[in-house]
Amino acid sequence: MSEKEFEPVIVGFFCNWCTSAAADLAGTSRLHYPASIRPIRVMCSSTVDPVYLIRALQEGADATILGGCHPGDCHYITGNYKARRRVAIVKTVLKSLGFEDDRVLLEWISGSEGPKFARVMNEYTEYIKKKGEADFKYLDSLGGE
Amino acid sequence: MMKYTIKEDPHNDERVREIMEISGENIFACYQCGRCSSGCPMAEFMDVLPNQVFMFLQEGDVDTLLSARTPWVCAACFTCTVRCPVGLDLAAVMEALRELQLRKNYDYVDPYRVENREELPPIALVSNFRKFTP
Amino acid sequence: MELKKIMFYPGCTLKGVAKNLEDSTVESARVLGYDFIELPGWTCCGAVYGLAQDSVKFTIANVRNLIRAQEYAEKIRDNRLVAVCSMCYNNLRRAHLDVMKNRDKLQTLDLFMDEEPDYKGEINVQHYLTFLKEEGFDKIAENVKKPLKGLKVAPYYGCLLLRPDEVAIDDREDPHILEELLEILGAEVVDYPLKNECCGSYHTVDKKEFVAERTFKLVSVAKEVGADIITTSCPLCFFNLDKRQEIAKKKHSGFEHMPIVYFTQLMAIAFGINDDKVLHFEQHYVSPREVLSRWL
Amino acid sequence: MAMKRIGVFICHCGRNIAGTVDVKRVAEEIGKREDVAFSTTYVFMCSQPGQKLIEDSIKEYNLDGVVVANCSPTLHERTMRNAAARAGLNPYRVEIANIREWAAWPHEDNPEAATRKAIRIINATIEKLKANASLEPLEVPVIRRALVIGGGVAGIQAALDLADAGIETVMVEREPSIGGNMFRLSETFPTLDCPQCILTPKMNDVGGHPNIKLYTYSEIEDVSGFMGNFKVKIKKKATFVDWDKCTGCGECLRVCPVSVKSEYDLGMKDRTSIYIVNEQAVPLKALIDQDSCIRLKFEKKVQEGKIKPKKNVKICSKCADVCEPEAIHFKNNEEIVEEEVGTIVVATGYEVMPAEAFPELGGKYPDVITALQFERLLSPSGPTAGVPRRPSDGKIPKSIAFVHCVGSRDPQNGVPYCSRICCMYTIKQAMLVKHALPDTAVYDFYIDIRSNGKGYEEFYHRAKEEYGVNFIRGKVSKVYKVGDKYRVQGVDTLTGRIVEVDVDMVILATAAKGSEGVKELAKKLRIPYDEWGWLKEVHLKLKPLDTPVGGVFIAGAAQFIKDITDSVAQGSGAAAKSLGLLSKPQLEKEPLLARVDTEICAGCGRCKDQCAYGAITIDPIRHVSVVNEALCEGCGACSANCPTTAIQVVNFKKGQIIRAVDILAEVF
Amino acid sequence: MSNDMLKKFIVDAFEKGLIEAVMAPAATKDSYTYALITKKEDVDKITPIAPVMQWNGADMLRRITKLKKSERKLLAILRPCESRTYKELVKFNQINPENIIVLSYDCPGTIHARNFKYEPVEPENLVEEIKNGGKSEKIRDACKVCEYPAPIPGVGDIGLGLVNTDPVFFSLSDKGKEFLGAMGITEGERDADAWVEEHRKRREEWMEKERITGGRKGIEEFLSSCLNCHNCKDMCPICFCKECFFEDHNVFDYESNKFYNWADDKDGIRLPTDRSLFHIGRLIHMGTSCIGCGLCQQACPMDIPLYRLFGIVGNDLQKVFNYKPGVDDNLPPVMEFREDELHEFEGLLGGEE
Repeated sequence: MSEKEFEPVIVGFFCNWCTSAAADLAGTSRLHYPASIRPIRVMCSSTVDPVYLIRALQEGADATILGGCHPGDCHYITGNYKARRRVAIVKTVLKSLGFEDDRVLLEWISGSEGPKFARVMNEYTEYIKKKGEADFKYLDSLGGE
Repeated sequence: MMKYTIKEDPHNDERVREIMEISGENIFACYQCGRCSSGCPMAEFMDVLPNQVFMFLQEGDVDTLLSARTPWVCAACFTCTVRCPVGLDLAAVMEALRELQLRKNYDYVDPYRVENREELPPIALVSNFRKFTP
Repeated sequence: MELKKIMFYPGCTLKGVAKNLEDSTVESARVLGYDFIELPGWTCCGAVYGLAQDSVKFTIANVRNLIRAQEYAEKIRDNRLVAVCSMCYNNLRRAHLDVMKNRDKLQTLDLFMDEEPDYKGEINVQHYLTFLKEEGFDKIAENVKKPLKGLKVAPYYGCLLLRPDEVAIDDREDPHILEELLEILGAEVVDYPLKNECCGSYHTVDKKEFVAERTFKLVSVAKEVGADIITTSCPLCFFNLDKRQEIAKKKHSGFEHMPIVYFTQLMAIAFGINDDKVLHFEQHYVSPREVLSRWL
Repeated sequence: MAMKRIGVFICHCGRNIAGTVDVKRVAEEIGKREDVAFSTTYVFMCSQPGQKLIEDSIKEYNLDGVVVANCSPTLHERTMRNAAARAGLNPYRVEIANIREWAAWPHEDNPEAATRKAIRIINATIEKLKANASLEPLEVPVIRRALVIGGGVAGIQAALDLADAGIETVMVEREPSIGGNMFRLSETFPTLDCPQCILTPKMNDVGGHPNIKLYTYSEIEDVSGFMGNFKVKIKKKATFVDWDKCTGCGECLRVCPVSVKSEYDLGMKDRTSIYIVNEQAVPLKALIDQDSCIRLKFEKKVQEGKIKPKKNVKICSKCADVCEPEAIHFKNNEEIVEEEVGTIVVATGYEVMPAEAFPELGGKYPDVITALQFERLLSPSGPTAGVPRRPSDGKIPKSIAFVHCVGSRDPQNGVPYCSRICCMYTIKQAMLVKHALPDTAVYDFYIDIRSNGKGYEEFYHRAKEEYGVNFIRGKVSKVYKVGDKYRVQGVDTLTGRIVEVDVDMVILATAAKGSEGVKELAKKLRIPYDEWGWLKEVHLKLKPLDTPVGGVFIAGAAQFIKDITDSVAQGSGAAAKSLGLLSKPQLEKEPLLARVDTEICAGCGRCKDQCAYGAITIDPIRHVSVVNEALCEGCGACSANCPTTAIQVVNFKKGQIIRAVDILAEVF
Repeated sequence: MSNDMLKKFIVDAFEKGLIEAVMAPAATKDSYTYALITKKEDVDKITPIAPVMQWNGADMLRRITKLKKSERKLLAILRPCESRTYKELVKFNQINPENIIVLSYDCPGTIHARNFKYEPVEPENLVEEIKNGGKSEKIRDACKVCEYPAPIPGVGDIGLGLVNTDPVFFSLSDKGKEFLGAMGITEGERDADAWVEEHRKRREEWMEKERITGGRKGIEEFLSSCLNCHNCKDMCPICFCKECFFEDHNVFDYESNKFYNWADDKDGIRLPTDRSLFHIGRLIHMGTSCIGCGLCQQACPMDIPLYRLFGIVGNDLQKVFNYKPGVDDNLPPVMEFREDELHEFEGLLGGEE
């Protein structure tokens, strides 16, 4: 692991109506971003149980992104506000226990923001690359030092 | 009247960028509504109208502005700033144009040639010298 | 009656050509029960505020003034610093807001002034008008002895009381605070549409013809809307509107002089003060004596 | 039961996918899975032969699930599901793995990474698919009635189209008469028709249509229910007049001693306290404004105990005295009625910012008015019979200045957008002024002329060339009164000169916003809106009339400022959309909805408050959550807030997502 | 003394017809359990202020009233932490408060149930200690650093003051006011502020000192002896789920290859795999409503000081939402949201771009 250049694993939960559409648009526009982004489409950012984020981190992800519609633009009216509360809870718990809370990223990316999608993916990958592997992914394992 | 050849993308022009940095304003946001000029109390004494200043900058023609009277006529009254629809602080851009000169030790006013100094309010003198002489 | 001590920032101009403003301010305040104490150790406000993002040199003098005020505020237990000159007010208030918004800048400044205590950001810079309004205009009404009934006044704010937005003492396009005050003094306020237009400012030093043109316009319109007199709060506006009438008159034959007074002078007169040591009409180019004769 | 015989179909999409992703390798890798019975690639899965390949394979390999790895599911999910259905496989057993937009294209610079990512996405999709349930679309019964909110031109058009198609239609209008803003207009660009001539027939059609039930002077109180089955409470505001008896004769108006500003005339004219909106009102009925009526004000004070009535004092009842049919009863006849409808068209229109919002442009002066107010002065049926006069003194203006973009395109002081209709109506008004007063000078201060409609640019040129309107390019910064005149301080940005002109009147083309109160209405309907009060469509281009709430459509300026042409088109469009739904005896609904496992649910209500649609209730007897499937939109907000697995969205169950996440997150 | 007085109060209430049942602790051989009595003759069987808290009394009320409101007028004697739990569980629809009167008192704290078994303490001794504003060293951690040792206005109905005073009653709600009125009791006052303040100071210091830090290493070491028995969850009154998410076999059963992959990738894994995740997951699900009764810690067979985990992280979470579970009248953070809030959790470095 250490000999190779560190390629972070980032799981992205993208809402169907905005951020998934932005990811589609980024692809259609041939905007490049690292393959470390591993996307899953969910109907709404509010559909993401905080346990999914924690689960992804424990399974091996170095970071997670939750992408939703801009405040006020949610297809389901208020889903993104609910998602924000959940992210606040996850981040607070992580921070409170001495884990890095910036391993969870909440971003509002609308369907028309393909370039923003690519930019966020690039910047966040770069950011996580600099930080290195996540402590959390080795929770309850023997390795990871 | 005149022909101006754009030689490079004004967005890459170093001096345009410097002006944006000193003023903290994105001069490319201007869409030429003209409200700055129509409200400017000093506009009738200017050789380049405030809105035109932005067009010159957007075309990368800083030279014309550096030799223009306009930045020195601006009284920094902020009428344009508060009325600009896109929220540009024009007064700061004018200041940036002056600063560009002043930082090259360019003298615009000679304090020793001011007439009737004693009758003038000190704030007028201080403002005048601070704006104009480095 | 025990006078309440209030910190007062006079500024350079009030110490010289605007003695009329200083004395009428301090005297009118005294009538209302305030002892305006000159801020100890004040220095020049710098007159114009620096707009370059990358420079702190225009902020430093004002932060030093604010530190002076901070020290004195503890003594008198009142953190208000009152200025009456629009430029001084504008500079001090903007310096305060600027460093409060931009803590890095404040840190840099604190480093510059390592011999000084740090500015804590608790000084409330107020213009005299705001101060009066906050204290309650009814106090003024109680002290009016000679209502200025029949005097048609054009209130003139100029720029620096209203712009930029963060320091505006009232609505920038349609302010009313001066009108309210003048009405309490009994004056008849005319709707003066150019009340927030610039007088030409410091260009009076090297471009006096431009300023004279502004004066011509501002005074002519005041006349057109029926004013007898223009009232202002800024010594530079005052100078331009008053003294530059000389050139205006030379250039425009039909131009008629109009006296300019500070609102504080009108307050003093309405309070029954008729003392040249307070009013200093000798400092006016266009004498207001005739227009005001009924109340003097 | 988890699926065991899955087929995976990897699309080349020409070279779009195969040019980057090694599709053969992907098919091989995926084919190694125990649960994959068949995997293959094809050049275009969405083509007829591609679909045939899927159909044949389902039959041949007896597949119980299908993953198609191709482009975004927004494009071909339906295609593939239909193909599977033709082969007898439940369409909900088909999932799309998006390896084009999400792998091939963004990583075209790194084929190896793109290939590995494609494999991972497909694997994750298979994990999710494995626990998918077979589903049938839900069937929802339909009430074959429609509601149109707003009686402007868009609403009128929608209601007439619906009613003509045989749908019983309820129309609710806030004002006492329908007609909306269009009815206030003088003439319309670019044809110069008069709305009183072209709109009144439509208004009368609405008023007399056997299929239209009209509630004017009424507002929506509450909306419940769902697509096909809405229950709407409508508040009929108090008119103090029995409209069944009122003949609209107008006798009462002649005797009423009170005079107040007319709302219909936007303050350009006075009306009496008992009033009929205008002569062509539909319905043509009188009503009393309780805030100004002497009698009602008196009665209110007595009721509040502020005054004691003296005996033998006659309080004004002049209107009632002359009313032959005895319609005026002074009784508060406010009433809530309920209607059941299947679809709702929201056509609430727009309003403009008031002139007073712009003091620097002289908004406080009586002769500086909004363009909409000026429409009344230009209207032949208006207070000045179409010849504009100054509101201050009734003088005929010798010069008029128009100012464009007042508050529009001005995020700092107004709204960021272009209000779209101002250029054209200003040009029209300038022309009408020249028509009525050929000697009056007209100055039109504009920033850009936006004339992008059929016949619009030609109309602009007519104004310039034939009518002698003076166009000056530059925004006015200040308007002030000097003597009897208004000084307009402008600029000509083309010549680079400051321009000043003294005029008798100034017309401000102020920015348009969504109608007042529309946000509250939107909340009741659970449809989104923006900060300026425009209702949000589902897709600006492809679904401009749809809202996220099934069965609720928007039309006309409620969505964004529109001219009459577009409003009418949208009215018809929304009617057609409604008809589409109402033409079916049953509505089909996507069955991907929340379901409750009553064995696990503890009835804590954490899901209930998360539901933006009010679809969840707690059964008081069993003490568990219950989902109203007709209301549920399947967002899953409830499920994510449930601390356990009691409420989950079908085919998006927590176990499914976590298994997919496991694949996505693994490092190897 | 205090217990006798309370018993008298209860008998009185029975006689006046104000109550038809009482739920309060009753002694067992080695401990105290909750008991439900319906006759005034049975009052002697209970010990209203008990030195042990085996269960959270609110959890018992949940069992009685979850499906249907209390059929009889029930007086529940609850510690302040239990009455906060009661209020929180009402919000979660787990308790129907109708027909219930809650009485709570200045709580002397409780002894760890296991310690009590071997080293019993008389309830009156604990009460005596707080009468002078002190507190026994023997009581549980959670009690030592209790944020609300005294009855809280708006939480429960009747308060009994014991600190710095002879016992006094006061009302905490309108219902309580009415009740005391009907009992003919004049409401009293007592000054417990300093006593409460002392707890809170101790609490802050404790939280600072006992915080689990260090991320993975910290939490792994802290939980190193965890048996995964889920007793902590079973005793937690806020974990009222019928089936815990982390026990859902549909979600957490895996085929063997998954385990080997993990072991390959992470250089060996500990089994069972969901030990830490269970606790972190529980914090995420319920931390915002953690009352801090500390029963998780008491229930741990391996003596893991779990209150350090749930109490402190719960407190951090509650601060984010400015919410005091069981005290605030508004809904728990997991049940509502606002449009304009929590912007610091958006984006890369928090806040808008």
